Amino acid sequence: MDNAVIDQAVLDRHGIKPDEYDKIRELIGREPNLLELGLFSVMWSEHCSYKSSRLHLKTLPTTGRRVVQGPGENAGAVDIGDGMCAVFKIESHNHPSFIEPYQGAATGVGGIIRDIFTMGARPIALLNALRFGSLETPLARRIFEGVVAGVGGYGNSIGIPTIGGEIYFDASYAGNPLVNVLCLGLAHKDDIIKGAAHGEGNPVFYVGAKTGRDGIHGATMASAEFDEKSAEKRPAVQVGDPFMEKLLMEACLEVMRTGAVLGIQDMGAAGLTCATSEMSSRGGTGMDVEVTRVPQRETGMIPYEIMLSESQERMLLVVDKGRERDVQEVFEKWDLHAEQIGTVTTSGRVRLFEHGVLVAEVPTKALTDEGPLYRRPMSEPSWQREVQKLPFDAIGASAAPQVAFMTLLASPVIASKRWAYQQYDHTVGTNTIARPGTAAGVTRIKGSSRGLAVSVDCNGRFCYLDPYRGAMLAVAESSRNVACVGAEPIGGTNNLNFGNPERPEIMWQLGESIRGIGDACRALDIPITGGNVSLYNETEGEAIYPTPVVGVVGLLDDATRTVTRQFRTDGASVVLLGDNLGELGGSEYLALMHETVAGPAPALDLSREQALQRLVIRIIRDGLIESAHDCAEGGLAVTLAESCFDTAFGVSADVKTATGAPAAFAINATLFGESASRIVVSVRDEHLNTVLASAHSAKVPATVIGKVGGDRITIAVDGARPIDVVKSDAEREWATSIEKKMSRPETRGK
Amino acid sequence: MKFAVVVFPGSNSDRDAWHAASQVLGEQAELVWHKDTALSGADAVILPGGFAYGDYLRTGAIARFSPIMAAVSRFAERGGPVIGICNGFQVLLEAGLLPGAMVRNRGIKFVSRHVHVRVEHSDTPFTAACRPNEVLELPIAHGEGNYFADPSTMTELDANRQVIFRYVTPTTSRSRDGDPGEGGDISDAANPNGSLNNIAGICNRARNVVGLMPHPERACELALGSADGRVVLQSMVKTFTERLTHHG
Amino acid sequence: MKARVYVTLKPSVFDPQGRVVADALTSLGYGDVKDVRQGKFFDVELEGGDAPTARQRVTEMADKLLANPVIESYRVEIL
Amino acid sequence: MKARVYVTLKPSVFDPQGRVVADALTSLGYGDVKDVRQGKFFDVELEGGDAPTARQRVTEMADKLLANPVIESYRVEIL
Ligand SMILES: Nc1ncnc2c1ncn2[C@@H]1O[C@H](COP(=O)(O)OP(=O)(O)O)[C@@H](O)[C@H]1O
Ligand SMILES: [Mg+2]
Repeated sequence: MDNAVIDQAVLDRHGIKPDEYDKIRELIGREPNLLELGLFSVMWSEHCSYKSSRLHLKTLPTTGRRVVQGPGENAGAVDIGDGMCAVFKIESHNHPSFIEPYQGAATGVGGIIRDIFTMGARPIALLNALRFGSLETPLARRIFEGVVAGVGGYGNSIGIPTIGGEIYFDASYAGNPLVNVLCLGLAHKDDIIKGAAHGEGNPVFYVGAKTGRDGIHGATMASAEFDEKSAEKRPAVQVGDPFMEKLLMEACLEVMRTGAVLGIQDMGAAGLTCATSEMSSRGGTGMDVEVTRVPQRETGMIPYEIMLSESQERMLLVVDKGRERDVQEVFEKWDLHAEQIGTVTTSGRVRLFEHGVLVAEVPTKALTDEGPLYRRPMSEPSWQREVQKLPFDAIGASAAPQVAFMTLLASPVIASKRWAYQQYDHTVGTNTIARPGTAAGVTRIKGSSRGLAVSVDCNGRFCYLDPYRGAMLAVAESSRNVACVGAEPIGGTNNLNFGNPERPEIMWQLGESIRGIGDACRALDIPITGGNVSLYNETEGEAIYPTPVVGVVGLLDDATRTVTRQFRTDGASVVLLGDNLGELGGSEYLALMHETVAGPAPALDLSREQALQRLVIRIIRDGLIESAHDCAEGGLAVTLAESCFDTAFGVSADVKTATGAPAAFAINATLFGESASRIVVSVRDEHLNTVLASAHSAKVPATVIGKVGGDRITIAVDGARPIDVVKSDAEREWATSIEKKMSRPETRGK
Repeated sequence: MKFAVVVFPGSNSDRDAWHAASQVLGEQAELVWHKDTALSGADAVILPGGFAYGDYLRTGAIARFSPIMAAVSRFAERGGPVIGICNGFQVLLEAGLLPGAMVRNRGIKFVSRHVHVRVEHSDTPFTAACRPNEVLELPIAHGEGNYFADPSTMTELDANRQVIFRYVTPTTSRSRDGDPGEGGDISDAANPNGSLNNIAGICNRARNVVGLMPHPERACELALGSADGRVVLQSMVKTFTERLTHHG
Repeated sequence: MKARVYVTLKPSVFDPQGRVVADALTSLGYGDVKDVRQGKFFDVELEGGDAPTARQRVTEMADKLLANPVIESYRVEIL
Repeated sequence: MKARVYVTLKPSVFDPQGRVVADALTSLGYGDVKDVRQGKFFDVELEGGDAPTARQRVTEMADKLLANPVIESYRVEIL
């Protein structure tokens, strides 16, 4: 294949730009052969090289007193005391989930789990952030159905509890669903192991599933000479094997304890190519690999296919020479077979052999570090300022508050997500303190009093209206949710889901969002330890809402000192922490009742946000409050209702009219406005004064707005009673809305 | 007493059972690898939840061939108490240590939530500490918990009082605090998976082998939402200590 | 040698998957669907051997592993 | 009228179920098992109708619901 001509067509199919090709020739000092071109094409792809986003990602705050591992490894790690680390990362599997929802989501879960145990950490929790088109469309329902089943099918089988997540439905995701999965793991600080290849002559082992033609990018494979060889038999769809992953996870964690493993990495994106080059690059070494030694599932596979395959559930290990046996034994115990496919060298090159014949030779750094880096042009979209205006006079009459209230509760964006999370095992592991749907995910750490809280959040609508502030709001909300269970935010990760970065306005959204995440994380003191970027999420030039999903991990000193959104005591006072500003911009109310997505995103003052979060963490630790729930989609009214759901209580509240909207909309703005930095807590009488006093000294506005009790939800605004419903009626709307929609007939047809 | 918790390659609630027995109840507990052939002096055996061999075929179908299962059968034949939880129940069915079989859940979806089960008989080593008709709130997490047996087997199960747990409606009063917690009624709505006659758990004729789909070992601490499952493990301890006092 | 083992739920056993498919088909407008039953099959490829031995061995595999006699019945076919 | 729809994974789509069954059979002593692939089938019972219409309708159902064209292929048989 060396003599295969590399013409423009071949370059196009490999997605390599002319200047990139020149750089390749310069780096290796000659014309690459097709195999070498393949290596560059996957390692220099957007997904692996971050060529469009890297310059921006560099601006994120990645250090802090607790940070043990920042971006650059398979996952980030933060110190949580007692010599332990929380290891976590988020990954997307958006496009595969559109092609084949079940397998796409399942293999997405598999990939991020490997990233975590690759670090020497035992995965203890999963969360997911999902985006679909409107549930009124069969396509969205079909994808939603498949994705949820796939997420559950994989995680349940391995026995990692799914303890939280978030789901939005919006037309902008109709052709580009988002599946972002966060995995949290636990490791002893000293057990953390890196994905680096050290020590000349050390053997390189392959273990796990056999390599097939799965996931080899169709376009890069379409080259003429392959077509005859293996025409129809090249599906891009990867199929997950959770049982194999479970064996790999247990075996790898066990083999790492032998001390015979010097470096380990999973084969995810770009498979063997990425694992061999990244490991030797990190170790400042090189690697010789005999590709025919790679266990193969299909016949007639050529080196190109073997190196680019994205078959799932495969790991690469560098073993301390002389200790091969120790490693083999552990794998055999788990009915796995580790195959030596190569050795570590000092050549600084990845050299591939086929039956001893050198078929490719590339400097490792050329693949991993010298890739193209783009400062792509950015420009604010022409329509940006326009959509930030909220033309109250042009959106029709203000809706009847109670009708709006019931409609909002039934909106899939707000309604209970139990249809989804009841398909996820959240009790396995016996560490899950807060059940899904009641708070941020909270998991205790056995053998210590501590616990970890995790939340993933992003309101894409806000990011569409204002990517900078929207991203800050995402950080603030994720961190706020973690604070609402009493945990101190200690680290963050993020998954940047955007359209085509070659379009200046998309690149602008990306740049602004990263700037927003950076500023918010600096202000709230949350180091970013890793993340993922998913670009080109668009169909027919229609991009998704900019969706920078933010995951924040928080630490609880006492895992039992936590609260949920649920009221607990009859007659307790309901207190609103923060200001009710009545901002309707980008609200679910506007989208639902006025088919309008416009207006300024809610204001955010990060110092006030931090004061609020610190306050709520303190009063939860001091056992002063019964429940805490932040105000998000649907505003104060929905937050009050949700605080009653899954409890025996109703609520009666009376609030002042917010001034953020014109008189005609004042009441709905008061009830449904989505201002940031607000938390509704419930407090027993004996603690009320203490709570109000702490709020006062923390300079956090605190207003007693009502009492827990009764069997109705009654919300008055300056005496008038816009909302007065039987709680069980409201709860039924909220609880059953999604399953009602999902019980409709489905077809596979798009 | 000493619990043996069998570990199949795809077990995922093995550590949960171990934790409940050793850390919560303070008894001895040992993880026993499925390739082992002896139970090393265990007084009770727990087959834990999980997906023993991935269970793509039929849940528990492959696990029954594991070397340890021979030892488990012998232990059971000699009257030793064996409990199969979730996947463990499925393994016991496939191994023929309990009658019947599991079919996919009625709704074909995996179901993970808390349910209420009524203790039908307290004369097994796993319910000895329960009050008559006590109702327990326990988590379930399975895709194949839809219990089936042919009519003649069903008649036998009833005749021999072998149905030990049934899915029932929630009780008004939480089961553990004083009140017997009646009000837990059998209804289709209370049946999470379509099991015949709301069956959540059964025992063998000798009553020393019990299988159930819900996870008592995941409900032994209030911090986890329910401690109702603790009574199941406590029953084993109770039975064991009583045996000792009788024979000793 | 290649053999196929068909495994079906016994008629007396309720088939949740078949039911769900039947319901879906009906609500998709196929009112003439009276019933759907789902089954599975295994294509087993054997090293060498002749048809009779293959049949006998694969039947053994079905008895031992592939089918559960309590709820399923099976049929072996040599391809 | 009764029709059967056979659904199989496309040739080079990985089949974990088959893999695990093959491994199990091997460790049960069937060393001569080279490979196992698992498939499923649906027996669809239709109200009246003749063979040609049945085939055409059931093929439609397979396209719409029974098979996943991305990873599976199917074959319709009139019983
Ligand atoms: N949005 C982001 N913010 C911070 N770090 C990121 C982001 N996206 C990717 N990274 C970091 O870049 C490195 C490479 O990412 P990735 O290729 O996804 O790793 P892997 O191949 O293990 O999934 C990782 O350390 C990841 O944490
Ligand atoms: Mg990865």
